[in-house]
Amino acid sequence: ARGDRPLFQELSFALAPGEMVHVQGANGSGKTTLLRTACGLSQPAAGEVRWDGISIHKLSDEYREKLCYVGHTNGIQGDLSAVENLRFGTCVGGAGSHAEISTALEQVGLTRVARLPAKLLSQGQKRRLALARLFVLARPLWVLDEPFTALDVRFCGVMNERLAAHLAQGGLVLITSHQELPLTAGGRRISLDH
Amino acid sequence: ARGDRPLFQELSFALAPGEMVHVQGANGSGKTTLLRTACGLSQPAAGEVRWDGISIHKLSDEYREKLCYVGHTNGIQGDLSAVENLRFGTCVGGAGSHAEISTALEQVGLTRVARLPAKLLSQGQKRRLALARLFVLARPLWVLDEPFTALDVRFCGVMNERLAAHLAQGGLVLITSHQELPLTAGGRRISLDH
Amino acid sequence: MSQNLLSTARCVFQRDLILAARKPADVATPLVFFAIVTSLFPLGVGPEPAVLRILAPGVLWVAALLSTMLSLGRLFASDHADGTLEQLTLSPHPLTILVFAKIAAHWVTSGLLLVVLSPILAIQMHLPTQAMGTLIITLLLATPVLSLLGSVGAALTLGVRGGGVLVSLLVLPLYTPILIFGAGAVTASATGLDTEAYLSLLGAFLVLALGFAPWATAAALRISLD
Amino acid sequence: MSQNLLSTARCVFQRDLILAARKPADVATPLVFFAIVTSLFPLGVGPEPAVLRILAPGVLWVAALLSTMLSLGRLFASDHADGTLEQLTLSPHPLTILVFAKIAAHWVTSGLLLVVLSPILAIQMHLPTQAMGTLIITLLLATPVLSLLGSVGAALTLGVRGGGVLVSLLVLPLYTPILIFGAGAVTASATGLDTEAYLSLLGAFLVLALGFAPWATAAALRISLD
Amino acid sequence: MNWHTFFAMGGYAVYVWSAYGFAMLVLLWNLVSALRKRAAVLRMLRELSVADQGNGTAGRPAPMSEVRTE
Amino acid sequence: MYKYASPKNFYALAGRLIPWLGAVTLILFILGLYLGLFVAPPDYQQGDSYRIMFIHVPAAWMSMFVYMIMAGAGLVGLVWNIKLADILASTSAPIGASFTLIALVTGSLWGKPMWGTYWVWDARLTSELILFFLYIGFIALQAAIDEPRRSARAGALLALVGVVNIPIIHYSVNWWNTLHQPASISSLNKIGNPTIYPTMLHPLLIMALAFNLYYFTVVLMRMRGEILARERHTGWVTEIVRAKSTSQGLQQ
Ligand code: HEM
Ligand SMILES: Nc1ncnc2c1ncn2[C@@H]1O[C@H](COP(=O)(O)OP(=O)(O)OP(=O)(O)O)[C@@H](O)[C@H]1O
Ligand SMILES: Nc1ncnc2c1ncn2[C@@H]1O[C@H](COP(=O)(O)OP(=O)(O)OP(=O)(O)O)[C@@H](O)[C@H]1O
Ligand SMILES: [Mg+2]
Ligand SMILES: [Mg+2]
Repeated sequence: ARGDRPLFQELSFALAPGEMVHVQGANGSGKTTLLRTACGLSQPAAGEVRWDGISIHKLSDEYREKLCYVGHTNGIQGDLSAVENLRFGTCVGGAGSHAEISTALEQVGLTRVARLPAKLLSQGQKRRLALARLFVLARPLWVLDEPFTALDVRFCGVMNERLAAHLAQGGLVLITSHQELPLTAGGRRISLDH
Repeated sequence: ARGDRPLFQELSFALAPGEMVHVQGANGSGKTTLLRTACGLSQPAAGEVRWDGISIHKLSDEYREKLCYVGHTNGIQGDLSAVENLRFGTCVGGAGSHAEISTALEQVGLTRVARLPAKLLSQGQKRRLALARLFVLARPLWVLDEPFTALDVRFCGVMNERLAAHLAQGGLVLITSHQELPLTAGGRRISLDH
Repeated sequence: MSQNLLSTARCVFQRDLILAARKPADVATPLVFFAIVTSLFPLGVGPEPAVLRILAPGVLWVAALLSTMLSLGRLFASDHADGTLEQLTLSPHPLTILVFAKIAAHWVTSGLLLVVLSPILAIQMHLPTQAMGTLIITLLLATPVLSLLGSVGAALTLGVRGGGVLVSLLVLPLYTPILIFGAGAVTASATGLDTEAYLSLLGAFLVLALGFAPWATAAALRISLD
Repeated sequence: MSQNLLSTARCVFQRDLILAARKPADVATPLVFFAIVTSLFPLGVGPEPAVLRILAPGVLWVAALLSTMLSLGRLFASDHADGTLEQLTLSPHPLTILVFAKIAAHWVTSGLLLVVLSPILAIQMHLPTQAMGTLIITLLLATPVLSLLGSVGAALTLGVRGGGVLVSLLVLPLYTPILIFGAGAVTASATGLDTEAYLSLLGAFLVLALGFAPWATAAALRISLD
Repeated sequence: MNWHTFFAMGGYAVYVWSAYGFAMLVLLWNLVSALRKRAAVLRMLRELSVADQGNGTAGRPAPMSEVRTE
Repeated sequence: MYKYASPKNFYALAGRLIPWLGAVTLILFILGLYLGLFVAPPDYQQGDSYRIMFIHVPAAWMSMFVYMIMAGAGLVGLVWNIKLADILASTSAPIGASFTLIALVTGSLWGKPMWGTYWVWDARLTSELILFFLYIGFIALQAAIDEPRRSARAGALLALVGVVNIPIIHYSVNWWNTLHQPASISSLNKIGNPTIYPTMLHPLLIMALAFNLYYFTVVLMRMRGEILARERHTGWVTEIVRAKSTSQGLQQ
């Protein structure tokens, strides 16, 4: 619950490997809140989040090893270059060799601005940098809040392919987006609108 | 130019009443920069912006009376309620009776959260509040940077209708958006990609 | 335009007051900071009234300077972060006036309250009672200058990381003359000397700042927004 | 996990140092603030060396407290604004350690430099030379405690408007013991007394803070992010 | 003892009575603000419930901050 | 007893307790004031000024007592995350701050006739002042955070850190004060703890008890208000509201 108002009640769903759940809902329906709760960033007012049947608060570390979250905020420090940002973001996650990082930057098409201080990047460039973390830390569970915000059409396409690939490898995706997603096999929708 | 890298050169276009220009381009192609320059927020490195043939720096005030800008940032103060925010935003613009304001909130569907401190609003709710300014200050020229960010599908529709209406009344619109716009009569596209 | 300049300025002024009222803590904190800093000195220097009496003017004034400086963050930072400032700049009204309204609101919610609080702290610091009046008058004259000068610094450091501290760097040197004459006046009247000259100088500073600061602040804002 | 805890902590530590190097102004400003505040006092109080000598320990220490406090903003604020902090919290490594790395980096870029700067200012304040050593040692012992205690306040006030001043309100009262013993030690050695007891007490504080603060800060961060 | 000497407090009247007066004021203020707080909450809730019946929307409670400020 | 941990029941229970508590508090106040102002004889040293003690000392004691309660409640709220504990902590703060303020003001009003000055940096005074700052910090922090749960937990953590520090602060302030011992203070320590006669002790104790009960009365009242505010989306609150409004309707 946000403030003191319950946002969603008796909402319950499970994610199986290779499955993607697309959380939908009007603005303010509580998608972000739901995702943050799923990561363990916010405590649910009632109920709990389980991973392999165990509450994520019991297996705090092990759970966080499985998960990569990209939220509304990009987690980018404006005074570090793109590379440095990505290196830090991944090394905190506990992975990321130089090679992996530069390939990831390649994949999100930021090689040209890789050395520019991140604050000079445009909205969409920042967003791409944030998403690059996903590719470096190969985590099973992706939690993505509006990953397509400010992305141009071309890169939206790229992103969709990556999602499909990740699912194909048996990854799990929990995602919110106001745009329609090309729901691949194992895609599922949840709506928070009442 | 941003930093020391020129973003767009010999770019030139004119807006006639009832016309909408949709600035397109990849992330970082300079859309925001262009729009800010058009408002007079940033100085162009070369060239100038004219209104009725007169440079906007000569007729600073008169120009600003003609214009309403909604940028990446919403211009919303989190500790004021939605109403108060809108009232301030419009009164700074130099217009806005209580009636107009409440109708505008009605139109963007925020009446129910109108008294909630704006910081508690979700991304999209904030965006709507920012756009409400357009409806209160009936200005001829609208400059919109990614107005559809975080808006849910329903309200995107509403917004499109409003745009059409505005154009129909002979308004001018300068807009960036990565989503396709239903280009009504007098719609035009400019691409900043080379 | 459906509204004239003054009513807009008033609406900016009121809005900032409302914001302050929404968050009384924000207003109270610089005051408490004022109190805490003053109380730190006896702890550092020792409780002997004789010593404290000598310190009192200096300590009170430095504390006032610092707390005003810390309250400067409130002036533009949040408006800049959320884009309100862009809207102000795009207003058809001259930015200088709107800025002036903001500064006035800031003074009412910081400097004015400092003046009210100061006597109590003066007692704690064993400031001689005959100097009390001078302390209040000088603060009344000087705190607006602090807000005005401060606003320029605040505007220049907008969006600059670590701006909060940077401001202090920019403005504290500008504050020194005020400190010298303000504290000087209080010391003088504590030792029974005449304070005419000090007060008239502080008045002169006030006039200067009133004419000059809002304009400079507006310019600085345009620069930081480009 | 392809990397162990220590290397991650080191990478956090280095990253904050790099950031500091990128923005030397951020690092310099608290120092300059330290310098300015100390230099304000002769202006406010008057230049008599006799008086200044008495004030020196107190003033230097209060100034050190204040400037550390101002530098606390740098600790988490920007990481919180841009979401880096969420990523830290979601790291598989214990947050307490990562936080500790950040605090260490903060100390290196604030407290340590204060220590280096202090002798110069001490001379300005006519601090007797035999007290100089004590000043440096006490600062070396105490500034880490300031960073550690401060981090709790900084974490609690994350993203809260007016946080900058609020921090000072929360931590300054907690700083008083350090101020008392730090300044006390310097005064003692200035008057040729023994400082053993003071130093051992400051050491005890340091140990306490080391064990307790990072944990509290981590808890505070989780609370602020919820 | 007569009332006059009582109020004189052996010459300490100013201090004693201002002390007692101040204490009483503060204690009373606490009492009153407690009462007003609860009254304000009830008033606001009533308004809200009325408003909801008015526009038929599901009741969205107003935020804490509004309750706090009175 | 345990069932009163639910806000609903607690609200009802508090409603029933408050009148009685209030009555007893009032009686104790009247009795204490009567004994303190009329019965107790003037002090041989301080004359009548010592009568300030009857409010000063209880206030000073309560100022510490309430902080302990605050921290305790905070801990409970933090660990077992019980709403009532959070509410108790946040509602206690302003009352505790008030007691501290009373202790400070009455104390300095006492100090003027005793030491000839309103304020001396005596150890007790100083640590009381710091305690006041700690209270303000707690209140400011909670006021600055809108989301109830975050504000409660942040406040609790701060209160705990404060509790850990209070003894240290108290001790160091004493040390600091004994270091440089101005004349005025040593004379206070004589006056400060007069050989106290039963005629003076009884009203003091009664007033202390009265202050204590006053705290509990007011905190219960505040808690009821806060409970309503936080539980307002629950059924039982809307019930209460409807009842109130209808009764009002009848009055009009
Ligand atoms: C601003 C001024 C003062 C403050 C903040 C203050 C604070 C306190 C505090 C915190 C206590 C409780 C101490 C404890 O229970 O351990 C106390 C008790 C007491 N104070 Fe004060 N005090 C002040 C002035 C005075 C003065 C001027 C006198 C008498 C001349 C005085 C006489 C006493 C006495 C007799 C007690 C009770 C004895 C005891 O509990 O140790 N106080 N005061
Ligand atoms: N800290 C808070 N306190 C109270 N209410 C909050 C808080 N944060 C968010 N809310 C409310 O919770 C609701 C859900 O917010 P959330 O950000 O999860 O919506 P969302 O589904 O992400 O919307 P969007 O699609 O616009 O991002 C919103 O109505 C918002 O007003
Ligand atoms: N202050 C600056 N200094 C130097 N370069 C900058 C600055 N601000 C932006 N840039 C660069 O200018 C380019 C254009 O930025 P801009 O924000 O206009 O892009 P955009 O078209 O709005 O992209 P998006 O669609 O992601 O919003 C980007 O490459 C960015 O890196
Ligand atoms: Mg969202
Ligand atoms: Mg853009």
